[in-house]
Amino acid sequence: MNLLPTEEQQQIVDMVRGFLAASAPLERLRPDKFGQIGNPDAALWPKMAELGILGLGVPEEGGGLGLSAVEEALTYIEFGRALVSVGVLGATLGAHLAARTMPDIAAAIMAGTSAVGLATPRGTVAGDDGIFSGEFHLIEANEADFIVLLTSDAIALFRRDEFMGQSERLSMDSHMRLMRAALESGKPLSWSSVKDGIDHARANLLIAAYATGVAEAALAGAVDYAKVREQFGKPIGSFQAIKHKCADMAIAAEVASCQVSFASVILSKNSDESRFHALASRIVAVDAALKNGATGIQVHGAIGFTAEVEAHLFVKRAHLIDFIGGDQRVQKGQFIGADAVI
Amino acid sequence: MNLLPTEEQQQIVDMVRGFLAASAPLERLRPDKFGQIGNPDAALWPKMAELGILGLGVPEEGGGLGLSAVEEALTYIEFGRALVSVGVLGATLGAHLAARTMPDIAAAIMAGTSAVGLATPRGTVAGDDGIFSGEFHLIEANEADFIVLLTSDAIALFRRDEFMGQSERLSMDSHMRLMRAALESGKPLSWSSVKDGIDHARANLLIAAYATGVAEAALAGAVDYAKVREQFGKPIGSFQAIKHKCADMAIAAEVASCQVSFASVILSKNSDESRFHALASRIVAVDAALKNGATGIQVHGAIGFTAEVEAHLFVKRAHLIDFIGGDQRVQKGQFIGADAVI
Amino acid sequence: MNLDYTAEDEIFRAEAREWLDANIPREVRPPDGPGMREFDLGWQRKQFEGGWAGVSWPVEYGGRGLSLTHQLIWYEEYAKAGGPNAELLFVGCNHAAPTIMARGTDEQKSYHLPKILSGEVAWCQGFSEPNNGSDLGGLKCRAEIVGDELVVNGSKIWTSSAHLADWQELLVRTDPAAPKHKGISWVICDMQTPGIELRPILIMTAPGHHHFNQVFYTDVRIPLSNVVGEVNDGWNVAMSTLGFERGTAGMLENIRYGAVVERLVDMARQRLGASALENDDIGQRLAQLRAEVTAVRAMTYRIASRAAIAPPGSEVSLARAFFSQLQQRIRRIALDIIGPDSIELPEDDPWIRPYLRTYSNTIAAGTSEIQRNIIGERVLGLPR
Amino acid sequence: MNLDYTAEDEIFRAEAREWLDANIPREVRPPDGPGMREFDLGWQRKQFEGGWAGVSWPVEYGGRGLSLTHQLIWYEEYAKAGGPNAELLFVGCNHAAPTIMARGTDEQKSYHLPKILSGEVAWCQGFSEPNNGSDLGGLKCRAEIVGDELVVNGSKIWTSSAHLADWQELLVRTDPAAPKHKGISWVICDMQTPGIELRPILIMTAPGHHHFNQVFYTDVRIPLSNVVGEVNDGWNVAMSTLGFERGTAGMLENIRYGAVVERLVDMARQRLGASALENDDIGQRLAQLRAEVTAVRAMTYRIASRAAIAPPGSEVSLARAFFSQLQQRIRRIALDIIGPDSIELPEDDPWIRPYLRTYSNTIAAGTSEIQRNIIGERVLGLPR
Repeated sequence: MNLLPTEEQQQIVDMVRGFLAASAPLERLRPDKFGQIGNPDAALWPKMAELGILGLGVPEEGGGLGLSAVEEALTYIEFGRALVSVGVLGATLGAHLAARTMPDIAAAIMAGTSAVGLATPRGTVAGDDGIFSGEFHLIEANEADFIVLLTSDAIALFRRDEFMGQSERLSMDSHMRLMRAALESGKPLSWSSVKDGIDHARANLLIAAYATGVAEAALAGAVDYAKVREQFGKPIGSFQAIKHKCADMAIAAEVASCQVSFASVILSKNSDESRFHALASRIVAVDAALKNGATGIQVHGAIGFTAEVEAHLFVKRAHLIDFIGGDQRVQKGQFIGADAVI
Repeated sequence: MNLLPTEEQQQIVDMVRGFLAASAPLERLRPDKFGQIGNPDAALWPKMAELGILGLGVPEEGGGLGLSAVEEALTYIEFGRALVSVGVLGATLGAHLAARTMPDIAAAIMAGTSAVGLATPRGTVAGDDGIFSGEFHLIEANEADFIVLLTSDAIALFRRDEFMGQSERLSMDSHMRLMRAALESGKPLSWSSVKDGIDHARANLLIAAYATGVAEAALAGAVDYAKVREQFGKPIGSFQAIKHKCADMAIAAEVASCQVSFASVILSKNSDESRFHALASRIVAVDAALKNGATGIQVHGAIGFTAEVEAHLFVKRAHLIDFIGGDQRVQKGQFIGADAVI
Repeated sequence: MNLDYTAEDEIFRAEAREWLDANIPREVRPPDGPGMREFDLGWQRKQFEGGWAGVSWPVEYGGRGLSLTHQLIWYEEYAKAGGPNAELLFVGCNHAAPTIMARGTDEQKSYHLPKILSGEVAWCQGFSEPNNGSDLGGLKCRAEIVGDELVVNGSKIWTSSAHLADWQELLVRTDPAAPKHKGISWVICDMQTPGIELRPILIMTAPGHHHFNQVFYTDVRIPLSNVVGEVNDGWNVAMSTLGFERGTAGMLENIRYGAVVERLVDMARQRLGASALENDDIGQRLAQLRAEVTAVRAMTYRIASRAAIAPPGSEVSLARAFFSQLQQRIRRIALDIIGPDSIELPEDDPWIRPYLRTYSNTIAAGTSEIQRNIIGERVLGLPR
Repeated sequence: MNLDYTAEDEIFRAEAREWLDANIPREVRPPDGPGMREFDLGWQRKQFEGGWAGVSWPVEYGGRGLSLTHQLIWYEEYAKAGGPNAELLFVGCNHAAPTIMARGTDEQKSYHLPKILSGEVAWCQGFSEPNNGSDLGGLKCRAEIVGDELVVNGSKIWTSSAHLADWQELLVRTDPAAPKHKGISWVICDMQTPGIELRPILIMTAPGHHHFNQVFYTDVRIPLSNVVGEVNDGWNVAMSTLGFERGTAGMLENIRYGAVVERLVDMARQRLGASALENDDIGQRLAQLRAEVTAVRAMTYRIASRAAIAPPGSEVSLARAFFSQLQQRIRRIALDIIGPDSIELPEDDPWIRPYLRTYSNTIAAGTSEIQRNIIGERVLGLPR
């Protein structure tokens, strides 16, 4: 039993963190690029493909690196810290869904030559047995060939052209592209239900890991600022009002990080408990991202609600991921209905 | 428009406060009297009757002082501050219910010669048109002749012997007496529904006023302690962690007090808005009592969860009044269903 | 206690309602830029001409000289009628004018007050500096007295609409040697004076929206006659203004939020069904918010009742601290009610930008932390 | 990362389960008094005889010398089997013994450790004083060195079960002239020594329940050989014990709380119906608590993983601060689920007293405020 990364796992974390520090520093989202600029990270995909990041958890026989959900989760914490476009979720999940039966598509996704967008329900999703109808949001889908749809009880890979009436919308999170679209008895290339394997749990786990990264980055930004910003002749971090806010952020991030690690090990063993632990990790981690995002702004004071520091980006991204595949309310409804795992 | 007490109203407040300071200081609830001691205030009723307090808001033609819900609410804030036995609610509400049609009973209640207990549902209440069936708790009913039943949609005055199978229970709030009992098609002496007059709204208002007093007293106790208790060489109230907790308690008490005053004026005019404003006052005031009760213990530190200071009494009393006639969950359900009043 | 209005009050209310019905702008208020300036000033002019611009202003300055109760009635009717949130006027009407009334010279009063009231000019505020947000007393923007002029050098920040304003209420340090609260002066600054430069600060609510500015002063010359109150007494002058902001100036906003909650209740009933709402977590939270916003109205009335006796003191921080956090909770629940479409940001979006904007509520004009210090120390008497 | 157990671990787990099944006390634990003492010591003796009392204690002190993972497995099985909360043993096993192991003399070790492990004696703690709760370093209880004895005068407070304990771990000031953390000694005190008097302190959870005491020392003579570590080095000695309490000693309690939440979920399903729970406010809050308590188990595993490399440091305050408030939220929701019968307090009440008791969770062994200072300063590196 060990919930700390192994040396090999730490090397992967360091590699991804180093790559993102060089290629995707948070400054890329600063005001000079402010506005509806779409996916700022599309150029990263081929480089990430080269490093094997897009197929990290796909089995070797499926063309991936053959690592586990543990390494995937660790990587997604880094994606969250750097606010990498959530389009990356499309690639990872799409590669998994394609790998078993459509090796060519999986290969194209993992190579970064086929982009994969995300779809999330705007309301009720109708249909069963792998036929889907309803209204959806498409995220980072404008240049995508494929779409991964996540609902509260299924995950499915579509060709983008299955989605009808695609029309662009502005988004609260200005560093991404958003569309509305619909499925009418849409037939996926591949899909699985929440009861059927761990694809769906993996989606929740990776969202949780990403959210954990957001919570950690919001914390780091707040702490750094509290150490240097002075008021009344001393650093604001010396005042309990600020110090205790930072402590609460640290607690939230630690709670999220521990449960994400725990759930990732459970998933890596293909355990029956995967759904339970993935949902638990999603609930605490999205909560941490939302809370830390909001608290980070307050710790920064007035500069916090400007576009001149990153503080506001975390809370916006936290809201975005909250809604992918169903918000906290939906997830908690699912979770309270799940069987106990003790 | 004036939401401050008039000079006459302030005189009543001062009179009641002075009476309670002399006859019912908080110290009467100290550890030497700790335990299931029942109603510590039964001896107060005759004296309060003498001062006219029990019939304060009953019309003069009904034998009362003919004052309004405003004066009643101000008085109940004082009752809450002194943690007067909640049996007093039975007397006030019982006198109102009896005054219109049963002057002898009303007179006996207001004179303090007939005690009135409270009944509150333990589960669903069946029946309509003034016939009540169900399981109830009886509060301060052991020596009572009458019982006032408060449900979420009705208020009714019974003879105590309508309640069957009365059996004593220990209570979380050790300074009162509790029984279980049942009604099977019980017929009240007098009753009214939530739609019918302001009796029901008055019950919620007086509970809110009492809760406001609890919140204020918990605040006062915490502030007094924070000024004198020293740690690390200075009063704990100088640390933001404690100072801001006290500030939050002050805010909660002020919110409750303002809305109680507002609602009391609305009731005094017999307005259609009475139910809305009484519910609003109950929700914010019980919330303040619960929060301030809990925070007061934390501000006191270790001494706070002993029986050597009063801190714990406030949160216990807050829980008790929360459940009378339906807890916050029930009240909020009622309130969100109510029509808007703007 | 009473909520009664005199017959005269009721007539006033009826007149207000009638005038608002007939005159309230039907066009959408531009969110920014010269169009917004034109809209806000035009609307102020219209209110002035109708006799509604300065209900509680003294008659000698062009107002009606009526009580705070009348002002409250006006705000209530204004909120009910859906009157626009003409923010550009806020500093002039609610900060600068009350300060000039209280401490200004006759020349200052007669020159500025009519212009403010009639919608001829817009004002902005120059209090905060990059290195003093919560610690207003630590401000450094320097003004040397040279002859009969102040020569200002330094910088101010968070100046709303500096690029659209004619005048600025400016706090400068005139005596760097004095204790920090004793060397400050309150000055009227003409925004057209040479040496003033602006840098827009983009905020989180709206890509491209220009609202805040940093203002740089390089040898900006201001006549000494523009000092309000005594030189070096600016801290006391400013405090009276802040008390006003924390007291009655927020009344309109307080009242307006009742309607916001009712819109949310309607939306929730539509989306979830009225009967399902009772024990639903959204229903329960909304009930709490509805009760709290109702209480805010009661708090506003109590503040007005107190203000009829004495000027607002520190106790108004209770309402302000509560309301600023309540606004955040109210705006936050909108996302839960709207659901997935919350990630959109339509041009005419009524919920998401206001939600994001509430992040500034617990920061601007005294952070929640500073408000709690004030409550702890000045209201409850806890030691510093 | 892994949650794998070796074949040897699994054998250990099976043995633990089997032994617990056969030996766990079936009687109800008396809540107080000599009966409780007898119960707790008897149960400790039984565990000792079965070889389960000191799973991770070194073999030389009578333990099994196994890893923290084994200890965790034992706790998990203990919690699953519904093992009693034998609190009287806590100070001896989790405070005094680890301290004596780390800093005691050979004589102290060989005399005390076997007695503690085998359930022969009960210990209590004498750290807090009436005038120092959060500020432990400010303690004043005085011990003068007279010959080869300490002569103690002063008072301690919040001493759980002092009236049932044989020994006390006592912090005294041996050098009043030294800086406040440098004149303290950690002493083993025999509770039968003349000059010790007790005053029971009644607590809010249970009328008549005697749990806490104030302890008065009048010329209490303790052999100098009872000092653990060096004279005047007691602060450092005590800190190692506190680290232990904040680290692994709470594991059993953490694990136990998962089962508490599941009992609440079952109660809520029964009362409200499983399908109605989904969007219900109680269902939503319970889902949150269920996720959080699941995460606490993960935090416990991470602490154990770290402890396998190095002794627990300040970072364990993260889990402790979180868990103490989580317990309050968990116990609080019980009242909402139970509904009106919450105002009762049956003799065998499983919910209300535990709820009231959680008020001490955020105070005892470091208030939430102190925990947050530690996190801010020692984990995050914020300035004092």
